[in-house]
Amino acid sequence: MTQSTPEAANITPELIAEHGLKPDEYQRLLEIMGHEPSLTELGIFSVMWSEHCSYKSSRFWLKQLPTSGPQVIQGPGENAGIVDLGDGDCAVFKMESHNHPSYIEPYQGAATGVGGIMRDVFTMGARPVANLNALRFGAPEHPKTRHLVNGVVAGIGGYGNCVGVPTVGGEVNFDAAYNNNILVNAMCIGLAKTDKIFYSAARGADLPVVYVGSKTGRDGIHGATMASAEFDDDSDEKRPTVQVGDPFTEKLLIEACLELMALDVIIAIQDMGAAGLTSSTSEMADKGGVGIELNLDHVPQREVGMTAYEMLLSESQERMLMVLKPGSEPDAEAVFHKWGLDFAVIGRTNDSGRMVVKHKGIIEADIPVANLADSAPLYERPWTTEPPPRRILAEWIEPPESIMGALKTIMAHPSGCSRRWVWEQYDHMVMGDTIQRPGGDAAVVRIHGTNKAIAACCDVTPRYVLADPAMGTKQAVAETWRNLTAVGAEPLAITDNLNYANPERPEIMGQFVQSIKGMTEACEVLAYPVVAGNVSLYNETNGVGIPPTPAIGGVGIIKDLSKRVDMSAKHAGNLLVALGAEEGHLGQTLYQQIIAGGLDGAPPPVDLHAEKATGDFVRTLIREQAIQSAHDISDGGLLVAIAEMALAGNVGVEIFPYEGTLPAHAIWFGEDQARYIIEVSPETADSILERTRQNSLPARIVGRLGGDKLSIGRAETLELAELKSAHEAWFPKYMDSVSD
Amino acid sequence: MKSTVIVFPGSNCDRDMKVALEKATGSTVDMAWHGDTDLKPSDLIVLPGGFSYGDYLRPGAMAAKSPIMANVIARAKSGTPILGICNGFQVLCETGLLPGVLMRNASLRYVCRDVHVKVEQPETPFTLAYQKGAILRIPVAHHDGNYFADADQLDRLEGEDQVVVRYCNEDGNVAASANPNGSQRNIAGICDGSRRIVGMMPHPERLFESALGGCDGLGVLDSIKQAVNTAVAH
Amino acid sequence: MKARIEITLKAGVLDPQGKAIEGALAGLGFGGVDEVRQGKLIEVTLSETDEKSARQQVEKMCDDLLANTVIENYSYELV
Amino acid sequence: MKARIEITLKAGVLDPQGKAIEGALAGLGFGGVDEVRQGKLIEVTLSETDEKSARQQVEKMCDDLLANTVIENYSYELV
Ligand SMILES: Nc1ncnc2c1ncn2[C@@H]1O[C@H](COP(=O)(O)OP(=O)(O)O)[C@@H](O)[C@H]1O
Ligand SMILES: [Mg+2]
Repeated sequence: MTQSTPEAANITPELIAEHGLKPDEYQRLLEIMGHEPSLTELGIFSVMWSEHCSYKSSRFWLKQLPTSGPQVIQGPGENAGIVDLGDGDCAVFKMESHNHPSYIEPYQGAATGVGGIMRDVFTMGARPVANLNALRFGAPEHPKTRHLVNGVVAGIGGYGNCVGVPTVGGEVNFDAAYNNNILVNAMCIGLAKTDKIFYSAARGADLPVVYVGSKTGRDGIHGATMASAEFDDDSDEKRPTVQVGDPFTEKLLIEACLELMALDVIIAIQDMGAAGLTSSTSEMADKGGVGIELNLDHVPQREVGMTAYEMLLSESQERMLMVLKPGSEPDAEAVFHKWGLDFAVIGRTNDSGRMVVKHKGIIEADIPVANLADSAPLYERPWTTEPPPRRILAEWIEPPESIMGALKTIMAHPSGCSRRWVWEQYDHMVMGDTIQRPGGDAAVVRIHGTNKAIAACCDVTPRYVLADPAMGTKQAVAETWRNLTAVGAEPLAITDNLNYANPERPEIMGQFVQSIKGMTEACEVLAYPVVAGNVSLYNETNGVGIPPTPAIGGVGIIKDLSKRVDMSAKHAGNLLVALGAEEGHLGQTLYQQIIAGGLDGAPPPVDLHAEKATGDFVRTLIREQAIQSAHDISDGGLLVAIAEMALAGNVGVEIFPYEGTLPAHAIWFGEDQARYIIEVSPETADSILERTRQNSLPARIVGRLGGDKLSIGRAETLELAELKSAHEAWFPKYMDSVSD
Repeated sequence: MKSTVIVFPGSNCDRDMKVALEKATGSTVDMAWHGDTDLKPSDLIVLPGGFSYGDYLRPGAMAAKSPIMANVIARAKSGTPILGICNGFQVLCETGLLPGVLMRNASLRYVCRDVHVKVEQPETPFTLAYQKGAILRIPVAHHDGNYFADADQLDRLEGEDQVVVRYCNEDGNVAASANPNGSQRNIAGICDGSRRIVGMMPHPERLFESALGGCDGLGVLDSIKQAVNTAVAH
Repeated sequence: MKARIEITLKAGVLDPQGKAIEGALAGLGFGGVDEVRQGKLIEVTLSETDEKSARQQVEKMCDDLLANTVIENYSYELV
Repeated sequence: MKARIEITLKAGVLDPQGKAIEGALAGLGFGGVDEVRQGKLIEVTLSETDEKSARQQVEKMCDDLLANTVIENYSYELV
């Protein structure tokens, strides 16, 4: 092949700025390259040094998170985190954002978010077995909200349902602060064998680099480059930067990859996510300490006349890159052809330490791999923080006219109503192992063919985090831990998805820093490390940013499925016991927001030691099969938690009047942390209460099951049927009123 | 006994069906690939749920034309019992083995939830373990389950007792409110004139153990066992 | 050669998508929309250059796969 | 008045349906099929009789609901 250099690109300051590189970053590039880059090289640096790929604002702080523990097989830094489940099984999981694309095109944005996170998981050799999603939308009244909810939910379902992986849980919030910046965070969990995990390090020279999956098109090549007309010949039609997902191909890709993995011919494998071919190639080379030479002539292409620049930056979906054992290409190709997928050898590894890209006989890029990764900019951005707001005393907050009236209002409100409309659009049962469907505290998915299961959930309460980022983030970690505990699981580890506004504003950076501190503390005390994560910054429009939203995905294990509970109240005559200290904290609660006129003050404080003691006690009772159901107390407080148990089990509750010294409404609606409700039979109640005393755990019998209504004394009653229709009504009614 | 599950690219309830069948019949199940041109002898064939070919074009359309289906159609004609669940039902309609077609749900939304169905035709190999009129709680999970046929065709189905299951309320009332997809006359499943070919939208294989939340689907599996044992004994 | 194939539902066949669009348009305040029907448009690029064989090919594709002739009609033009 | 609206994917946007149909046609032995793209055809019956207002109405319908203008183009004719 004759080799020549590409035409001089005329790298102007404008072009550099359009590629998102700051002048000093460009200087660093020049030092690494030793000469002016080609356009393709500029494009490569631009994507690799983007916030998204390089974590330049967050890396410094992320390093402080606790990431180890005896259960951890792989912490952050690979495609996904891995925890040990015993018996040679492990769980591979991660959560990732697809916020901006979902705002632009909700269906495809959300769908490709799901596809992307699944690829991160099966890249590592795991079969995806559960998807979850954490969604934040603007105010229901906002003109775009309904359209966005509709598209995002349909897109998540459309992708996951077709691939055949159950979507088993998640959360949904509405808040005007997300009007112009919705958040779509998708989580995937897969199962693998501990001796069959695949990594991305391409170790060894002269090995074939193989491209599989869909063809490359001009999808998602970024706006910066779109602005320059010279890259776009048919400029009469501005090319959409939106990617379209193809779940059918993803399903085939999963099956083909898992089939090939069983053949033991893969040395390294990496999905093509953000910055597609560029990041997958350079990451594989960097981690393996090798060089890679690519010949783009062999890349399967969907469109004619694609340039090297376009192919390297394309974000076409459903593609993977692999390094194979030499000689295994024909076997591998047979597998991919059986599944109807493209397969092409597009390069080889070498020991040059450089990423060299050829196209049509021209060397389009020649970059030292290590510098591309290690010399990426790293910022310790300035940050400021304010002292947390004062604690609101319950006495300052008006009681409601009626307790049951307030309960009904909260449970019928967009923030407190049932999310059934959402999860019924997700196939949550496919694969035949969903033990706890959506609607419980944590989803429970059996490990196929065994009597063990994983449990998973997603949580964060953005209003708490906005008021006090450290405490709010601590709370988010604790809430996932509690939700896992409430189904009888032993919490193992988390993935985070940190969504913030512009980090170049010191107060936003301060929120980020405080969140890291809160998360660190919670993970340490609970021995519940972070094994994977994702950061999404610049969620901001016209200077208005989102509230800090560190979504936490928790994963736990149930070693014996006969020893678990759900939250549905079971038998008339049984007693409900509330565990944990009652302080009547009303600041930043749903009660304050919905009934008392607006949010104010400090969020409920989290005592991690109390959290651990109470949770461990509940889990012990579940394992002893000593209780019939359990539910944690979260949004809406004690009364909402009781009502949820009653609705789930379709059994009424005679709730005992509160006789302590705090205002009653603070007891019913306070969102005190580290609390659970458990259902016990009358025969065992005394002994269980005795054990709470021995453990110095506050506990109180709050009601007796029976009948078909909720009541507190004579005056306060509410028919279950009435509450149920109020709780179920809002979502479908809202979505069906003037559809878009 | 031998049973076979056909796997199309995009099938995703194939494993669930295999597990359920193995549990029901106590023998291993063959998995036949869509591209195969020969099909081993089998006492019964199941077309599983999922999204064959992504449900692109029309659900079941491309699967109906895949190489293996020529064999399945031949077996059907020679009397082998065939069950199509969900996407499998759509495939059976597209091949013409069953009349009518499954259109997009009236809500235009995918629906995954437990529904109730009433068994109207217990004399098929897949429902004989149920009493006529039995009410089952069973999951559906589909985007295109809205059964359509013209009025004559529907009358013929009714007249020949080919409606196998119908959506109903918990108390057995066949009401519009119990219909998850807008299907004509609340039809959830039908059979052909020989009653050996059955298609239904609900997923019995998802509800055959209490760990999964119920056992009402077990009857379909018990029926299969009985039907096959009787057939083998003859 | 390119074939532009139009596939439409036969009269009398229920069209859930059309109906839903109709409802949505009314909800958005578009008055006077009497009926909406949704069909498919499929463009196939053929390497065939002879018009007659192209027609045969396209008709066979429609009959065999592209249209469900129990409920759908098709028409096409070559361009 | 009737509007016949055609909605097609913009050039360069992946068309998974078209791709799958292409594969299926090849599998059925149709050689020489180079590319398949799938679009929508929507027929709306309007009570509007004035052509100019009908055009305005149809364009607004397409922009607001019928087409996803991020990835789709539309065209229409009145009949
Ligand atoms: N987007 C969603 N997808 C699937 N399930 C969801 C979604 N949002 C909420 N859910 C389910 O609804 C139930 C209630 O959610 P939430 O109130 O957030 O629970 P918790 O208070 O226990 O954290 C949970 O089972 C959750 O998994
Ligand atoms: Mg909970």
